[in-house]
Amino acid sequence: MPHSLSTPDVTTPGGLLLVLAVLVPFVGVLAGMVLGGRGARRVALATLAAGLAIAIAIADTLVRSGAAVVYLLGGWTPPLGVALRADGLAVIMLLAVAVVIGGIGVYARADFGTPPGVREARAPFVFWTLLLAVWGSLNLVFVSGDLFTLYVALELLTFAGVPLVSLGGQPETLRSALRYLLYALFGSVLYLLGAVLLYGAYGTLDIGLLAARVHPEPVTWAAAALMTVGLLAKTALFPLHLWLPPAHAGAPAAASAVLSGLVIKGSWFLAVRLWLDVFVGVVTLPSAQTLAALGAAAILVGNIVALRQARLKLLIAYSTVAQIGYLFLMFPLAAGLAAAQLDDAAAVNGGLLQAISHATAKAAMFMAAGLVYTTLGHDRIADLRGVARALPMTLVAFALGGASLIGLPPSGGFLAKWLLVSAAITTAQWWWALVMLVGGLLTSAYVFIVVVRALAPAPEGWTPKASVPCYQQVAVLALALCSFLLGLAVLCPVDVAGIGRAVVPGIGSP
Amino acid sequence: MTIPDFLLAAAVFVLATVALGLVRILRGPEDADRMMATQLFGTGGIAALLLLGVATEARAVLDVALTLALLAAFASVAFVRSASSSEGDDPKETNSP
Amino acid sequence: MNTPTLFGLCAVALVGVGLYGLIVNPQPLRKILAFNLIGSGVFLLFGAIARRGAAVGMGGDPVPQALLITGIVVAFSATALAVALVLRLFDEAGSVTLAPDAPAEPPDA
Amino acid sequence: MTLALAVDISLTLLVLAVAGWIIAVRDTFAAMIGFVAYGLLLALVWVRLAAPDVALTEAAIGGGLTGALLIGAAARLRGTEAAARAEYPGALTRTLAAVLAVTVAAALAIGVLALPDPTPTLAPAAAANLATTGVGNPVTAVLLAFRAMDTLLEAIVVLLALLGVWSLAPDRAWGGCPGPRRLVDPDGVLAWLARLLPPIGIVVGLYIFWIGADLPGGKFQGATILAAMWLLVIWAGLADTPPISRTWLRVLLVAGPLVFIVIGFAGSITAGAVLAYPEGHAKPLIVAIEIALMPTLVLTLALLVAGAPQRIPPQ
Amino acid sequence: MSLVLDIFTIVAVSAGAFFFLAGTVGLLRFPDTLTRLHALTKADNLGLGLVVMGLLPQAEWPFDSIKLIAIWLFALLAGATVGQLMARAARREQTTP
Repeated sequence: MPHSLSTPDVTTPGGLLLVLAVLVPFVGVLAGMVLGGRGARRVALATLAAGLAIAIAIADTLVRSGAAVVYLLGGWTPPLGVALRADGLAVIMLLAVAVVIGGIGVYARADFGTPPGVREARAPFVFWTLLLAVWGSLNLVFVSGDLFTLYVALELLTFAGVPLVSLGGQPETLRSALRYLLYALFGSVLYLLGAVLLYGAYGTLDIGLLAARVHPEPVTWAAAALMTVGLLAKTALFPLHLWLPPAHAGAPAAASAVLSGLVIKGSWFLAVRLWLDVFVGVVTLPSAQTLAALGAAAILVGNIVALRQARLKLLIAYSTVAQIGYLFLMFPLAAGLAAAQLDDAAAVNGGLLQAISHATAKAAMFMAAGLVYTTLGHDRIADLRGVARALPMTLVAFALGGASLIGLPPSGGFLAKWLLVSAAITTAQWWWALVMLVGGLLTSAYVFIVVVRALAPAPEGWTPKASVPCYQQVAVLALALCSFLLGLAVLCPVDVAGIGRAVVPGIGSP
Repeated sequence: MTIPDFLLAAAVFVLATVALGLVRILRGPEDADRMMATQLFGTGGIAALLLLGVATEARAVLDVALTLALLAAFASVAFVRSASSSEGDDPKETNSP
Repeated sequence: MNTPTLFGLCAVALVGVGLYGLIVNPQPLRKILAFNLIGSGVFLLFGAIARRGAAVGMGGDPVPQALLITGIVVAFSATALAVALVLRLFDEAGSVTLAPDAPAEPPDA
Repeated sequence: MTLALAVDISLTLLVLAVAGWIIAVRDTFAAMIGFVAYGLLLALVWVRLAAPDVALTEAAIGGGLTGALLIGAAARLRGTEAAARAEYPGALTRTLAAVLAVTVAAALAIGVLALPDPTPTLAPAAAANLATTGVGNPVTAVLLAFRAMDTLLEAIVVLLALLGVWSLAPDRAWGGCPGPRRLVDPDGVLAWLARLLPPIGIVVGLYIFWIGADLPGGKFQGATILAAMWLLVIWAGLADTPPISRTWLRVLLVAGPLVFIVIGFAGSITAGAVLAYPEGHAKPLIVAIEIALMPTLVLTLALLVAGAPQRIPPQ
Repeated sequence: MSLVLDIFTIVAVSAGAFFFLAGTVGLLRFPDTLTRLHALTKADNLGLGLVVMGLLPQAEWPFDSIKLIAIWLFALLAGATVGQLMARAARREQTTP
């Protein structure tokens, strides 16, 4: 049965935590700007800890109350005011991002220190402030209940993400950053256009109210199409993916992890939110099939191109293109389940798990590649000899992350794909299961190649170019383990993702 | 014809007239010509705005015109500045020491 | 034909014009300009919708009007960032072409 | 009201003509000049749409700051024109783009014509709650009370954009002054204008800011005017951009959003919700937030135009 | 009295509109940049000035009237300075083609 958000009327206990989840990272940005240099890093690391605590507290509140956490800003009720709202989906994303960003923060301590003798250096200052900015923006995307606030959130995410791409300052990364910015701005303007049409037709921007008011008519279809295309451009779904690989591969490793693991999930999450909660009675199964077809094409194209890469970071970036494809397979599956009057939890949870396991695995893999680069001085896949000896922990982490991408048990990727495949079979859409199978085989091929090359013994007398601190390797391994053990979430007694998503009558009924 | 009607008509006339001058933006040939056309267009636009505002008794229009008048000068200065700096041989401007 | 509808149609035409420019103009600055045109079309549509919502003595619905101010400032920030990026690219590469000339390679890990 | 319609129709035609020309013209610099005229036309349109607050914003930002920014950039990129023209796509791409653009515009036009009548509006709701905010301008009430979160986030957006612009500095210039140094003839016309205009401009900017609580106007519009005046002084060589490592600059840049957040959280104690104001104190608090945001916005908007730091910081 | 003022408005605004027309014609017909500039600065200042004068009787005293005059003064100031700057730029373009 399809789900819809319940309309919020009151602030729930613990709602203030949502405000904190959004504003604490931004306060960190402001404080980092004033303190500058080493202060910015200290502030960032402290904020990471505080933010993780806030995310856990929100999850606790949600599970205890069994209902969505809501906060009415300024006490004003929508449609005049703006509400923050966190259901199970949002809370799981909040938690996952807090964990991944924590791991990245620990890893980046070594790469983004202010050099001695300088009060403040460009790259560290920009990285630490923008890391917090990315985080605040993502939290806002997850908890905001208002389409215009979400537009601002998307822009915040873009402005925080673009400088991370061009952090290196070489012409090629600047070019990637510019391309990324143009795609992203184009995406946001389309999204805004859709939101404007919805306001014109229904007089509100609140997601909950819109869900109750929209009905299938040309304006709604136009709005849905515009917003979806805009978000796809920002998420880099095939064929709008061209900006992604150079942008993600050209950034410093920690920034790549942020961009590839987290930033693209913001616009994806918003697309899910719109399709599952707002346009549920408006979008048709064929349109969902189109999205999934693009996803399938992304899986095949992304994986095949990844196989042909000579550089490790580009391989990982193209693998992101493929993994984004999986994220869009859930749409027709959820719609199919809903149409058959079945619980769409399998498809939704599958998509959500895929997002989280990819976030953790991809962050770990990019950071592993960064360590490989530091150690070898290059990241040519053909010449990875010695990595196993110099960086055993990192290689294990890479393999675990790869296993999650492939979908080996008990990884999060396995559970995600298993849920999606079973949903595909339940709804008699077996071809999506086939795509996932082929995608898994291709993924295993390139993960295998990298691991085998890295296991090759180093030549006599070879020494690493530089040694990496142990805590960096631990951070990478920890994230990879998170991804690998995420499949154990199946043991979780409550369907957390379903909390706060009230059951409403199916498609077609008023 | 009442005064507001007359003012509206005058607004249309002024707007249409200065818009004709925009052809100069099309033709150039110098950037200065283009900027001049914009300058005339700006002044005419302010005049049309004032006529519109007084005709419809929208007093806030005066503030809009005030802002436009101030910033029209600003945009033109930006133009002149870049027109001279783009030649690259202006000794009065130096880059980083 | 009343004022809001007229400007609403003008707005969608602007979106179309901007979209065309965004696709065909290879120069990044022109793309930024086209993006601004699309943006102004979207804003204008919102303004027309606000005007349609005139009620209780207000000339228009104040909520969209307030959001428009926010939108215009955000669009300006986006333009400033994009322009700065183009100028830096020009300083570094001597050209501003967006086409990747060589197969994209990560210059740095 | 046929005359009013004549105004609207001529405005529409002009807007479309200028927009089309901006896209079609070959010379980028000329397109930028066209954009300044376009901003002015839009300000007129906003007046016709009974949105004086937006008209003010458009007049200040669209024609003024954005125009200056783009004209400056186009002038620097003059040399790349020929290369860009070589990349101009062929007839097929252009036809496809035109078809796409027309399709999208037509679909949207159908949507616009199908908008419901009477339109749903929040004007009555805003009017009913206006009194509790204490301000007279409903747009200001939306910006700083009903949807204060958006305004807070927007102040942060602008700041992030500035961080992004700064991040484009060369490593050695980090902490230095944005933009190239200007040594302009102190007796020249520009310097004369930069001495004469800013005092008046500051008065106008503060006036627009101050009336914003009750009449069209407000902090963004006022701040833009002040930022323009500061840039004028900088361009005339009478002052220099501050090095971005200065503590006072950093403090002023974050002061606005920080005060906003502090007052917002204070609301959760005194008024029961974040970004709420205790009864009877709404107006002074709103004005306090606006005053705190003012210097932040002036500096941020001006520095966004000034660009990335380019000069090695003074020791 | 009101009639006299209204007639004054009509006459002044019409005259202003005429000057805008003259400025446009000059911009389009005059042969080179400098003469165009010369004609233009006079036309738009006079045009706006006359429009402002014509609107004064219709505006509320004193605040709006002061604003109207201020708008004209800004436009004058901007026109004069920018005209100067542009003339210099145009001259330089001519001497160093």
